[in-house]
Amino acid sequence: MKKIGVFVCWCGLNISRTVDIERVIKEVSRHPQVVVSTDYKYLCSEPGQNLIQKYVEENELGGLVVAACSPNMHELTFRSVAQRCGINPYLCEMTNIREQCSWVHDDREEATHKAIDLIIMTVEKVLRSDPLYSSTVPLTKKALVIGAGISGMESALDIANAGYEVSLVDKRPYIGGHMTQLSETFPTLDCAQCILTPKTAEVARHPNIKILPYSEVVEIKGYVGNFEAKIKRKATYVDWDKCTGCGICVEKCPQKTYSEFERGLKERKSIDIPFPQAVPFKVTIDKESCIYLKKNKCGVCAKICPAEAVDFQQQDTIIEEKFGAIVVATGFELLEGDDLAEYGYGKYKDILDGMQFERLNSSSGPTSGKILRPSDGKEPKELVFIQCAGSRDREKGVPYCSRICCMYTAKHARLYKQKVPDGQAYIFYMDIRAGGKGYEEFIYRSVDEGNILYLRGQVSKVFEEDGKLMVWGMDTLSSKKIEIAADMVVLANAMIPSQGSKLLASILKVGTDEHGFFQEAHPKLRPIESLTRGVFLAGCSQSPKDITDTVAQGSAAASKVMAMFSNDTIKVEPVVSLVKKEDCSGCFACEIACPYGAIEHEEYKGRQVAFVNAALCQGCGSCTVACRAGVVDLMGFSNKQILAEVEALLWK
Amino acid sequence: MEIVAFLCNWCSYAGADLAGTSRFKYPANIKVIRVPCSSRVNPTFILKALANGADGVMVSGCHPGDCHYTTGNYFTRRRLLLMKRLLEFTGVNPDRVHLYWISASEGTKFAEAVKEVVEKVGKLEKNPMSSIEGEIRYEKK
Amino acid sequence: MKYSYFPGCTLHEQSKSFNQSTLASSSALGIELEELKDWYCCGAVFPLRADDIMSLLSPVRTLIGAKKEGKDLVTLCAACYQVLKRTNYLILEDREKREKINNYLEEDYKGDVKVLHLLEVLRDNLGWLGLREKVSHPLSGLKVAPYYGCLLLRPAKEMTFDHPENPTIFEDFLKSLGCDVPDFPYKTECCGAYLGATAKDVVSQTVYNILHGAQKRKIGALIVSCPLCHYNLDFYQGELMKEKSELTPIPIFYFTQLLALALGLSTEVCHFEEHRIDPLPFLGVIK
Amino acid sequence: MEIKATLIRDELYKEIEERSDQKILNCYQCGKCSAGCPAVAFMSLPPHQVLRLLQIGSNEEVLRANSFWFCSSCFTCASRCPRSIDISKVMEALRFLLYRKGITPLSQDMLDEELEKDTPQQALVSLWKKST
Repeated sequence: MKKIGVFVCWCGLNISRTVDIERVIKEVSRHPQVVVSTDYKYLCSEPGQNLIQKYVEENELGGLVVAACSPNMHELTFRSVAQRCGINPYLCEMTNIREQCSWVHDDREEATHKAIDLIIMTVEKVLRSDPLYSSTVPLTKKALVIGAGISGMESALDIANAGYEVSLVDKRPYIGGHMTQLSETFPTLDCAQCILTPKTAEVARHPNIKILPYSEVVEIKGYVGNFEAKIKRKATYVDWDKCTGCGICVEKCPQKTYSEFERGLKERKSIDIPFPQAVPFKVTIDKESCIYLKKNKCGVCAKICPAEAVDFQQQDTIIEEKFGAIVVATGFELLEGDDLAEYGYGKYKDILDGMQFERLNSSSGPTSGKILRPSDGKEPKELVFIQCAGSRDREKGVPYCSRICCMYTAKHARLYKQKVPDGQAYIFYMDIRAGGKGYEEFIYRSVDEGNILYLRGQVSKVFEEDGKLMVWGMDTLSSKKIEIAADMVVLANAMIPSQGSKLLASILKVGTDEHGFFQEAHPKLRPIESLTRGVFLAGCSQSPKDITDTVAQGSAAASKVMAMFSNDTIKVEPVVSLVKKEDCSGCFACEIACPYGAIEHEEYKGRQVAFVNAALCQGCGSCTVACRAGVVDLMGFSNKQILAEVEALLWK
Repeated sequence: MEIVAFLCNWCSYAGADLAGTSRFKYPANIKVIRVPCSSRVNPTFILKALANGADGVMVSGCHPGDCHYTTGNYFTRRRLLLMKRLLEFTGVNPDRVHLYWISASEGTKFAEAVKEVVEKVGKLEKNPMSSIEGEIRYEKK
Repeated sequence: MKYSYFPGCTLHEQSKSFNQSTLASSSALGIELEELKDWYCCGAVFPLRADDIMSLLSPVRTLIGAKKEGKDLVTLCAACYQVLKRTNYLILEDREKREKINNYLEEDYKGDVKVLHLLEVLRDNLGWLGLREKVSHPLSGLKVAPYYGCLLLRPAKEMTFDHPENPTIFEDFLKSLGCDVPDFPYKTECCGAYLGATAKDVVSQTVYNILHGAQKRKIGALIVSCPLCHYNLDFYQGELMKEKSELTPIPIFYFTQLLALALGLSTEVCHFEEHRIDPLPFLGVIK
Repeated sequence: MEIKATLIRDELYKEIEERSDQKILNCYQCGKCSAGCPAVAFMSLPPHQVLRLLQIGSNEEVLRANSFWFCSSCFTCASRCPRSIDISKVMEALRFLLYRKGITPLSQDMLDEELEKDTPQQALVSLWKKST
């Protein structure tokens, strides 16, 4: 049996106020395997750590129990102390006598008793702990970035600039994401295209970046450091190597269809380049509306193309490649549909969403930047903006705040006033959330310059009457019901995860939150990592955020990838399941329980047995319970360890 | 009264920590064993606890759909349901075992849950196994 | 197609126009409505107080009566439909309340009767195309808008009748009869309901808003499925006409009256004599 | 006005929450209920203010209002409330508190025979149940 040292921390008064530490160390020292039982004011401090080291050396301790705060706080700290003393880190365990004892109980007697019990439990656990060693696996130093919006591009550029190869995938036929659709950006009113196009150009010509537009990730196998991806390149029906982007085909194409880029404010041709600054500047045929692909007629583009680039026979192709790390940057969409029915959204032409209004404002947009009503082309003089359209609504829309609407609505109203000086903008808002550098100032400059009337309340109904849009709202500050006969209404629709996020999450085997955003490993301390090692999150795929934060997170994800790639191998956590193969019957019930596909089949003495791929295993232990024979065990949380804890707790 | 709680590391253990940082008080009868996921809780552990005299067992994991390991808590839910039926069949009051879903942000919920378990288990008779002569804790030095 | 039929007090007594046009057109369409042998007043309003169990007993008794007859239960009056459907929902969703209610009853009720509105029967069993085929006298040329009111639609989670903001079932019905159906945003606004006796001003105002809105859109007539909506829009319209010279008469029909006309049934079943605003001049424009 | 824990969560407040089965503090005062209410013009307090005054403990002021007698239980507020509060149930609870005290908008002479003859039974039953 190993000799155990127990170290009890006072945490100043935090623990010592409620727990009688003197009594604890005395009681605990009666355990036969405990050779050291001592205390210190702050064990996590430098002298505290040195104290532990001194005792280890003097008493040749084989295991450590640190009774202090939560292991979520300092497990790493004390395990590295153990390592420094030459004790395997997994032979050091913490007993939580702060968060789960001294802070939640008032009675000194009860708290002291509980602390003693908890420490004895941990002692019994450590007595049954085995040393565990991290293993290493080789690593493919190549990154896959999914989504080529501003965060994906930022990520890709950073990784590429560090000298690693990147594949940048986007489902659209161009890179740049939603930012390509924006007119100006808050809080500086920088022209979005002007700050974006240098980046798209840089991405496109970077020797380390391979852009894969009009492509989707369809399968991911493998594990951190060694992902095997299948990427589908959707058929564009145009040979992009030949296409020069001259646009003759676009001009001659007789078929019009819905323009996603213009959000329906203008139609586009079936063969099209979405916008003049698109990268790559190549045409794509929309197979849903193309007359030739539907009815085998027309084909005028093929006849006219000087480069003979049109190829109606083109098929989807699959690329297979290995990557060491993945960055998910799949962005957002706006909430649409029946949830916004009371605002007449989708029913009346002059009720627009924020993105449509961006297009109206854009000098390359459907009205060349003039603010005109889609219904009759007239300039709106009374313009109502409705914030929180679907956001913060737990009944119909989404319960969360979409974070950017307060800012862009102020921007919209200000741009409107610049363009229509005799117009009046009204903004229905509930709270102004302008927590960002220069944001609050921006709001008030907008109020000042745009003469915006902010109305504090929500709108209940919008409908058409006498050629106007009747808005019934409330100003709760004056308690007056407000009726505005508006010429145009702009909704700040809630941001939701982009379509296909759920599917991608299941392909990547990472979690999503209840709204479908990708789930970060820890909301405070690990916001960039997903719950699957080697998969990182950036931008609005994780939660609604503005461009500034999106870019920052893109860079942060890149730095995580780069840190990984700076090593030649990758360390694998030893808290994994282990199969005792001589006793395994090969029923593979564990395989069903494993969410990571970590259970593999192995030949052992002429039969198939289960084998845990340690690189894939995340250490949940679900398989250990699924195993009928109990031959799968989890290292670090083994059956004998947990049972020893249970027994020790109930000793009389 | 002794109650053994198995808390998953990611949600419920963190929720219990939050109850601590927020100083929500709850009875001291509860002793926590940390497991990576609620699906690591082998029904054997619960039976062992009851056989050794625990008056109640609490198991808590992430909310369904929010499992850190994607699907672990679904297994827990099914296993515990079955387990409770087994307890009933063997004559053990299934009210000794309580399953909760408590997230890392639900400190209040954790404190309330503990109170609830203590109250419910308190209404049951003392676990008869607890009066059976158990193992000796350890030799006094 | 056989159904149990719950007419409710108003159809049973005052609104012969609604009841008889319903029975006549249903039988013309092969829908057999058999009046429940044993029914009670639904209570007209669904009890909104959490502790009001007593008011639920009478609708539950009616539902038990329907269960005994073993057929789905059809009703028309928006109030009856609301009370029966919400009661059923409560019985299904709220175990505690269910047990409390069943304590007062001779036999347990588990919420297993299906409560249907006649429009749902038309939509799901006949289909709008099927209905169109049965129409012998299309009402083409009539510009009619639906007036849903409140009780059929809200609360949507319990009623599950149609979308609470953008319902379309009445529109589909009217189009099947051959009517011209314009957009009418006031179709889901409240008519003032039972406030006539205690707060007449409210009803006058809401009815004015609805009628004025209809007039602006050149709507010739409105259809309803609620005797109280009918009364407010019809009776108060007569009152309003005395003061507001800008209003032109807009007849208010029960949807089954137009159904009967489109099926070529005799106008007698429509009991137009019950109307305050005479519908006959309007009907003259049928092409 | 003075605010104190004992004042803002008194028995009356608790009774309203219990009888309506709604949590008053859930309201974040967007005013959507009032903006869509068909009778708001007639109410001395718009619905969102009824909830606000209950939140700050001004219960007596709420009971002096006439708003609930103009509420027709049309459920427009309830179906649009982003906080899932069924305001019509709060109104019902308030009506109940008042008619338990004998306060009702109904009076004997309100329904003359003429009116009674024409008014649908549905209206009479509804009115009766909502006012007594």
